[in-house]
Amino acid sequence: MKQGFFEIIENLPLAEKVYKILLSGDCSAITAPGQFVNIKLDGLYLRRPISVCDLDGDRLTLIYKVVGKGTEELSKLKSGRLDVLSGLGNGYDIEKSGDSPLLIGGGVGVPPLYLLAKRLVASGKKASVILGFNTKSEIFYEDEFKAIGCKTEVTTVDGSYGKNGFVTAALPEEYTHVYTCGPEPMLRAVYGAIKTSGQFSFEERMGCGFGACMGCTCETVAGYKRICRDGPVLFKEEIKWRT
Amino acid sequence: MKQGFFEIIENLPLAEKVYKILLSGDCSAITAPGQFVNIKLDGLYLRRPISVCDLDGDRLTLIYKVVGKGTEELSKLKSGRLDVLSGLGNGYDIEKSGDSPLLIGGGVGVPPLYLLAKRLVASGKKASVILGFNTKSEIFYEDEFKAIGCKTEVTTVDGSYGKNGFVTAALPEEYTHVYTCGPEPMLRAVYGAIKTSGQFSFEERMGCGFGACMGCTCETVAGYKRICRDGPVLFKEEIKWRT
Amino acid sequence: MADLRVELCGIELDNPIIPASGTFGYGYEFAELYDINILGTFSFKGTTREPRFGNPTPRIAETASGMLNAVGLQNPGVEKVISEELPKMKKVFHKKVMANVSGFSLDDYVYTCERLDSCEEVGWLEVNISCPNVHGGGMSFGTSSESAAEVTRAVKKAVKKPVIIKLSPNVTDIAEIAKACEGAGADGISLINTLLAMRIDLKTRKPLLKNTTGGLSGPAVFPVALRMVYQCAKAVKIPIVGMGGVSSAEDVIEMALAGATAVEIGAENLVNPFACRDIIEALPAAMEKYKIDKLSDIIGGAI
Amino acid sequence: MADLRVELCGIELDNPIIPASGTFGYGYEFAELYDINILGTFSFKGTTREPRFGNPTPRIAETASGMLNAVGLQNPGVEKVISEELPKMKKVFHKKVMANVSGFSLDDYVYTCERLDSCEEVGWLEVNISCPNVHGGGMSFGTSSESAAEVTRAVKKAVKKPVIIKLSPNVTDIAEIAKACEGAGADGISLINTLLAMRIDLKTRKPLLKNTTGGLSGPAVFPVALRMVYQCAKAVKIPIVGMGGVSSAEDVIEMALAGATAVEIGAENLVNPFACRDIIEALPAAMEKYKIDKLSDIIGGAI
Repeated sequence: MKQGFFEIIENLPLAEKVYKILLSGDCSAITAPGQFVNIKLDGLYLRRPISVCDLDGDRLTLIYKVVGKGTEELSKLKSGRLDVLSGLGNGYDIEKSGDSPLLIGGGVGVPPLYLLAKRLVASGKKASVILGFNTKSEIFYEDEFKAIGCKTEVTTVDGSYGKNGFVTAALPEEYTHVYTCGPEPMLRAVYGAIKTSGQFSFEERMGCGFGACMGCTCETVAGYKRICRDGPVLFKEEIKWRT
Repeated sequence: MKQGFFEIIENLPLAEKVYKILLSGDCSAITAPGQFVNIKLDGLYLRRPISVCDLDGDRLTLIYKVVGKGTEELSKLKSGRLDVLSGLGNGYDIEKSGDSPLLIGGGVGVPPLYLLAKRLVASGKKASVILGFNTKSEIFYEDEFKAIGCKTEVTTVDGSYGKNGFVTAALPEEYTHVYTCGPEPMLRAVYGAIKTSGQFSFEERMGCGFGACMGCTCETVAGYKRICRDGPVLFKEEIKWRT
Repeated sequence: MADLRVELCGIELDNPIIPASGTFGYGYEFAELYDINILGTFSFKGTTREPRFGNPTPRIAETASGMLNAVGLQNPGVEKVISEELPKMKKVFHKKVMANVSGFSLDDYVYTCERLDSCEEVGWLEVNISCPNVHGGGMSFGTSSESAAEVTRAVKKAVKKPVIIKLSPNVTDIAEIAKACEGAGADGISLINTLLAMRIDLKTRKPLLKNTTGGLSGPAVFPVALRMVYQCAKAVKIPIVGMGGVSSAEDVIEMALAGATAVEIGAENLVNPFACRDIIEALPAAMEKYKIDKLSDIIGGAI
Repeated sequence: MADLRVELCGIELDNPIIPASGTFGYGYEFAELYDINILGTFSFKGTTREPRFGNPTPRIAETASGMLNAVGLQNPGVEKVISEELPKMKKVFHKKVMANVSGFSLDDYVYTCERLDSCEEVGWLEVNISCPNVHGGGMSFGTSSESAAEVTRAVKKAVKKPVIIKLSPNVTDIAEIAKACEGAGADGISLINTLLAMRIDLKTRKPLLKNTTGGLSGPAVFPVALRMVYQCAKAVKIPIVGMGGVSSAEDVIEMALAGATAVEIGAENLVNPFACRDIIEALPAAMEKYKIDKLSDIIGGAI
């Protein structure tokens, strides 16, 4: 973890209520795809955690959806610097991927899979991707995943684009490992549907984002884990769904 | 009173810890010299009252000293808009001036006297001015008062410039009425030293600045008065000094 | 079209927005800025039997997302309020107004309430047993169930108009006090008054307020106020007027969900003189966003 | 050169800055960021007799200038704390540490305090009788003078190390409870714990926290904390550890003037992990600005 200031290079709408912000700063603390950063915004007390979408030298790309005050404030910033805690969370373990990993993202759960896909492709893996959205207007990054050579399938709940239904409707026959991120109902569905091992990235309201406050603890097979520090990524075998 | 947004045109240091900010906006609510505006600043709950120094069409000049969080924040703003309540307080009554009024200002009590002096001169009065400061580095606006044709005397407590001592050390023989603004000890000294009628501008911690909260009430011979609305200017005869 | 109407102790309000006592004077200053008849009603400056200057200045200090005040019930006394202020107020406000009353003895409360009960422009009596800024009175009545009930009973016996008891948050169990007031015949309760607090001037090393302590209000206290409204709403059946740091239409809806039938706006009026107008104008859109047709439908919805 | 040293219950601190329990874990996370041996000491995560998961999530919500938490005393239980956490902690922190203890019965408090009293790295026992987020325990001990004194007396009888009782602000008269603890033998008191509060989610129309209510902390509560420290400082002679929304060196000085011998920093650690380091580094300049040579000289200076 590092605290530092990042320059806003651009901050533009990407899809309905979804923005892409490009930052420049010291990214050296970010060691794995699936990690997140925690951003301080003027007038708001707690920082806002956002997962890392892409990384290139000192360039950091984040994609976020406007869901409340914090993300709304962030979407208005077009320049200046942000106070950022970077390199938070465990991130995905790419060693476990096998030869043909499957990446499944839902809505704003899609972004962290992009850096993961790049890393997997770079290490010679045949990564295929399923991107799930509610409707056509919310879709983003389909082309980006294709551009790095991933077989990419899009599903929409209302059938307005791609395959009609949930991400689980698009599961291929063969894959060696699953990496997924999205809303909990989707994670549960994926958990029930996949035949292989996998890594699941969870969301929870956080206090600090670095493991100090125990605000985001969940129960796992391996004991209590802090989503912000011991997570956000849990292995399939560890997961204990709350009833 | 009017609420509106003012553009910051410039905001520059004028003397030690003293800044001059030039704003552009709807000044129509400002009807008399000695009135003040109340400014909202990001991250601070209460507005900050600052007296009007000069007025020219839609151009509003304020001079303020950095004494706390609010004025410190204000001093950092070099552009953008400010949420301003304008036209607050009663202001000075120029009708009562007589032919040769005397204006006495101390420190940041000097600014409101400038617009007053301009108005008096414009209406053909022979206004003379005494400006009191602690030391040379704090002096401002001596030339501005001279430029509009006021006989201007500067006093410094430490004698580093002008007449050595307090403003009362520079009282002339003849004057028809006194207008004054400054720290309470100075006002008390002036009250005791002058031989004519006068108008005194008071300072008090305010809640709203427009008479709603009774946060700044003082006792006067004429009953309770709200410094923010019934004041900040009181006639000499009204004043009841707190013991 | 969103329906903002609520009923407070038998009187219908066009909307639940009520400027809180001590932040709206007698309405004149605000009537210069907008037509205050758009308000549900307003609670005028706290009235006592005798005229009061209140506390020496400084009476105001700033805090994070809030402010302290120690005005100390400055007012011209009930007779002048009736003979001078109410007639002037009538010219700018044509709805029933809420009369806020404070006292230093049972007699004070009874006398002042009786006098204001006789004014036809008064719709409700808001009995303040929670002012933290006066000595030997005010809050001391609001910090025990017994004395709170005693004041309620005495006032109720003396007046015909609905009596709303304004409670203090500076207590261990506000719901217990709310129940005591209900048991003693209160028609409603309003809460929270300010939280007792202070600031110290680092330069002088003395309290910033001449009164040493003052009452904290503003957005800082909203979550405490919300919790207390929720606790009281679970404890009593009489209507609750929620207040404490409300500064937006969303806050009003949150207060309603916690159990507030109407909502008073306090400190925000001092920072933004148009606050109540802005909130009333913003409410329909906010209600639509959260799929609320009738505000009265969601009162206590989170309980 | 400014002298930051203060003495807390017979142990000298290099400076008065103490990260508050529940905002600093056992120090490891922060030790990765800076050498935590610059701290006066720190109060580690609240410890109970048995392991606790705490409350279900969401446990955190945001408010104006503050936050709510309802963690509910998650901890591995006193035996694991002693066998696993303290040895790890010893590697990164070499001063005496403050052990924060909670319980659900007198026995719990006594047992857990006895166990931690035997650990040589523990300098003080901070007995939390004010946790608002657990049921049947915690705060209920801190809301009456009798039970507060009872816990104090029982723990004091069982341990040798100085006992600091952590008080709840959710009471009518905190000074009375402080006095009761002093009378029962407390070596010091710390305050304030969090203010009981809540937020409601407008979308779901349910409380944001799964626990319904939570504890409010952050700059929003500072003026309330300061008032309570001031009231307690006037009421007792034992040292006071002041906390509640402290976020700057100026706040620390203000707390000292109100009567705090040492100052705990809570929520600010979560927003700025370097908060305590930054405050310690800023204190000398702030003291010079306000003409303070020895911090210990101004404790209670505003009283």
